Amino acid sequence: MYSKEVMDHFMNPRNVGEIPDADGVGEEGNPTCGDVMKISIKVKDGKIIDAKFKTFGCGAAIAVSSMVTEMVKGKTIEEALSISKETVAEALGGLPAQKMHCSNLGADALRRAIEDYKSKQGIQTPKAAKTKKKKAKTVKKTRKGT
Amino acid sequence: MYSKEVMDHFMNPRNVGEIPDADGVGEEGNPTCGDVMKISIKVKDGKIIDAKFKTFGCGAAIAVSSMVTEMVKGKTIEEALSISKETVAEALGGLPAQKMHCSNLGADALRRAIEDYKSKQGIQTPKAAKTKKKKAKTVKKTRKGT
Amino acid sequence: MKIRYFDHVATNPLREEILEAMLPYLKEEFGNPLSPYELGTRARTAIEEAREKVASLIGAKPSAVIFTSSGAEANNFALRGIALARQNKGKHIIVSRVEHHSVLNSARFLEKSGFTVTFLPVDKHGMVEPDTLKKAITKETTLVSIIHASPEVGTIQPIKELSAIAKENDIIFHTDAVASAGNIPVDVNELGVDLLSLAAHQFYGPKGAAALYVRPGLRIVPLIYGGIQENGRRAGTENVPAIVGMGKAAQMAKAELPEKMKHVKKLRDKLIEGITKVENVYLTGHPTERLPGHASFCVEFIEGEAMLLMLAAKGIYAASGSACSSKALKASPVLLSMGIPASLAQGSIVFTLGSENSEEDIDYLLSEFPQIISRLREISPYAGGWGNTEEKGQCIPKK
Amino acid sequence: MKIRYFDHVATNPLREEILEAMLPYLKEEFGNPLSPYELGTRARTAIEEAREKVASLIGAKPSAVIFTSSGAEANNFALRGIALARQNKGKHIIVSRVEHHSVLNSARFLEKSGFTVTFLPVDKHGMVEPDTLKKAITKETTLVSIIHASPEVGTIQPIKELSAIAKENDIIFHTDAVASAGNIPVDVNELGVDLLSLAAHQFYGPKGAAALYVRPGLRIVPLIYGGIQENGRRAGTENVPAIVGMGKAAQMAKAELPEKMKHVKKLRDKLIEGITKVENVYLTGHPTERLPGHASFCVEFIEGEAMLLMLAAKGIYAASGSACSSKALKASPVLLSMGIPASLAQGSIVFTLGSENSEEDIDYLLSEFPQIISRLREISPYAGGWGNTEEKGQCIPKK
Ligand SMILES: Cc1ncc(COP(=O)(O)O)c(C=O)c1O
Ligand SMILES: Cc1ncc(COP(=O)(O)O)c(C=O)c1O
Repeated sequence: MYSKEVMDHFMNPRNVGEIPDADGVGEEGNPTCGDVMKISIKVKDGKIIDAKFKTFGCGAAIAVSSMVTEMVKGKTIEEALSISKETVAEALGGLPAQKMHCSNLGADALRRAIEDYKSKQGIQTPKAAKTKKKKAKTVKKTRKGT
Repeated sequence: MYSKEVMDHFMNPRNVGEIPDADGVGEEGNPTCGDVMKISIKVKDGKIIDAKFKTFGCGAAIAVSSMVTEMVKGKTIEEALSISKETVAEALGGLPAQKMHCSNLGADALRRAIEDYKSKQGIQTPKAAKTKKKKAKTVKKTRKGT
Repeated sequence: MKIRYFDHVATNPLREEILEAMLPYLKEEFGNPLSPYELGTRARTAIEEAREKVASLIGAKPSAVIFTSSGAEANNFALRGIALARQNKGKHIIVSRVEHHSVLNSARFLEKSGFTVTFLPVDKHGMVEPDTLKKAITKETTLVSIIHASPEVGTIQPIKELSAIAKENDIIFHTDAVASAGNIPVDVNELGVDLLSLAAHQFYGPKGAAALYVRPGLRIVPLIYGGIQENGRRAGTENVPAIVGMGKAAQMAKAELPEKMKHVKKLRDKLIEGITKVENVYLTGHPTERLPGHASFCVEFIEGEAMLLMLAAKGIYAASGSACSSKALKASPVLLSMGIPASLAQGSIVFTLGSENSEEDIDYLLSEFPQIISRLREISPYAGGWGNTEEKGQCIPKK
Repeated sequence: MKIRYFDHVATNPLREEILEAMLPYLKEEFGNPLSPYELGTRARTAIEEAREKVASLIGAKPSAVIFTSSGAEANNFALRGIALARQNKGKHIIVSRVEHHSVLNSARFLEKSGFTVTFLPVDKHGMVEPDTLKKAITKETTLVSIIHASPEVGTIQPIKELSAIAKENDIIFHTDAVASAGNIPVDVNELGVDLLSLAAHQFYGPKGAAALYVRPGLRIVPLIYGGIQENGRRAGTENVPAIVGMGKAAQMAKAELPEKMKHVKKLRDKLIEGITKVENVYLTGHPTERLPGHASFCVEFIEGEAMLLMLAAKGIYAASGSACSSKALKASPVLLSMGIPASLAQGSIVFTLGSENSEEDIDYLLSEFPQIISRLREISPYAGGWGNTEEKGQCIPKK
């Protein structure tokens, strides 16, 4: 069902935890629906130098969180904002179609963390205050026949 | 599906044919429904001394005809009239339930032959003019589960 | 005694290679395809692979194939599922008089549920004339279902023409291809159909696996509700081994089709030629537009079940549409609807050939069958003719 | 890696002896049971023998058993077949909220077709209280369907009491015994039911064979129309091998039931005791009135599918009612209807045991599972509790 990369990030998740003196914290999801992701970031000179996550959710949700925190490290804030559901899924070698939207909240949680960081810094981001909700255009690996 | 006796009487039917100078001839059934039996009898001193049949129909119909002509030989007219669907079926080791009524016309054809004989003899049988239609009470061997 | 099986339209033996393909799923690969662990996902993969193979046999997309448990279920699903899904557009459906019971009786059920059904007549070959269909269409018509090939008389319907008429009128078209799929080329796009039923046991696959093709995008109401198997369109734990077997059977049938058709057609032609030499034996169905392995006759003055029994005693297995040979005790409505008199219909006998039949089988049949006919005619009161009251012309089914 | 299969409620492996019994019907005994020659009559006999065995498992007359292709089909058949057959008497039916999807969705289909449906609530153990049923009955009620045992929480319903209430009110009673038949004693007369569904793959039989018991004399409208198979009540060429397998499975299940129950109950008790030692792990379903091999829990602060994956990585196969583990992406309605908060329901995990499980399997599970819980809780943001906004009391399913 899951790709090798998903299973690897699920079984050996990277960056589990919380950054005690985080510069930004973001949460997305609701436990009554199944998945919640909490991401904390550390920013230095406009670059994300550390990211950690805590996730309540299925294998895909945990793998997505792990992958997002890996992808984001070393990126500038602007670069980090370009991370989307699709790029995360792609980096994971694809996600089952049904998991694409419900468990793939990493990019959203990250965006919230960045917003949090910006607002703490007093940076104005009128648009970013609302999490962009784009419809996915491509789902790379879907289960056949469904 | 069929008992050994049915198969024997079907594969090796007794008394096939027509008695050229028959004393009575009876026919029952309709080819559009599947089964027709024609029985001719030769009577001497109130006893049926010969019986022959011709049948259009299924295995059960042919076996029934064969059995009826066998059963009737040597019987008096009165004895012959006591032959019923049930006694024929019994003598054949049972008939499948579904064949019990549609293909078991031997006794009826025989009765018609006897009526024919009687009317030729000028014997009055006010009741017998109408073939008795009794509902079968017992069907010895039926297919299980149906 | 050697058995000569000439009843491939009743069912087929399961080919050894197909059983081999099924066996793992009857043993260690027993997982439920919905289970998330590997035992389950392997079962799911096996089903999806089978779906591709079945789809490929009929030129369809895999996602358009819904597995069912039998051809009858596929037909019920098609008729009721489409009639219900489209009942707001109209409540009239059209089927032919030569459909399988599963179509006829589904149509009758719909009739009881408030739908109007037209039962289309056929010509003496059992063929639906396109004009007849055209005339039957009303503004209310939502569905037409015409059998592809008749299991009883082998006639192949002009589905392409018929489906085109439906399409022109924006009507959904279903064909019951249970007797044809795997036996002649069946391509949903060639035929222009929206739905098509097929069953594995008709092409050397297992019993318990069949399928309904539903054109992508077409909404259909489920027949069996429940979980999300078959994309929510047909619930129930999947019969994985049987589905895998159907996949393998479809793959083999596709690969071997031209050869099989050639083989059975040759045998069939010999069989027809040999048997029709006997007096008062008539071929039923279309003389040319028929299944290549299908030879069906009416033998006058004798009855089908008696023929079957005598044939069986010689190791020859065949079928009949006579009243006595049907468990429902009714002569085949297909034969009657073709105008064959009821008395003649009693003499129905059907031989359907398969890959494993040989020329020697046919020789044997041709050497035995004429004797059987003679013997039964000796017993028959009609050997000299139906007589005054039973002339052929008058034996039209009463009712 | 050694696999420990704890998902017997999903499906069971096919026992070797059962496959052996089926094999002739997958090979030389391929006849269609309707065919009049011996190949056909042997198939028919095999089906009727299987029918006797299945009937014997549930204390029924053979003629009351109708074979279907799945438990889901049996449930659809029961609900729709009875609702339609009795629609002149009334158009109200009653089912519980803890039914299988095949019952729930059949009921919803009937709702769309003009019937009224009452979905009975259950208590915290998933049990229907007889009083609740009594109150739901109206003059219009024709059918009550209550599951015998829940595949999700193992709870066994007081069917005897519930069916008695139906009987008093002249209402037909159906029970879905798919998860119980073959696993605990199931006797149609003991239970007092008019209809009962069971499926072979739940007691080591094959997929593709299931049955509906219909009390003799009770009229039911077919779900699958067509020929005269199953006495005209369920059309389609019979899946002979699967039916034979179901017969054998029923026979074996009956013979081995006491021993099996004892065996799995012992393992289950050990499993429950071991797992509930972990903090914030709750048994779901009834503590005593439950299937002997059924152990189901909610593990707080973590999610079921993640548990399943980690268990599977250790060779342990189990099930979950969490939203993410269901292909429909909804948390089990059964858990929610028992009042379990939606967030807690995400932590659902279900172990169902079978004859082939050993004590060593349980030891292994108990040694591995607590670590898996810890690991996932380490990753979970809720390890310390649901927090203010997510207090258990507030996580009642919105909707
Ligand atoms: C209680 C219950 N009813 C019905 C079903 C459906 O049976 P099947 O999977 O054979 O369609 C199941 C499936 O496990 C079940 O547990
Ligand atoms: C044309 C046709 N339709 C439907 C069916 C029913 O298929 P099944 O026997 O798989 O239910 C048959 C059976 O042979 C058939 O020949």
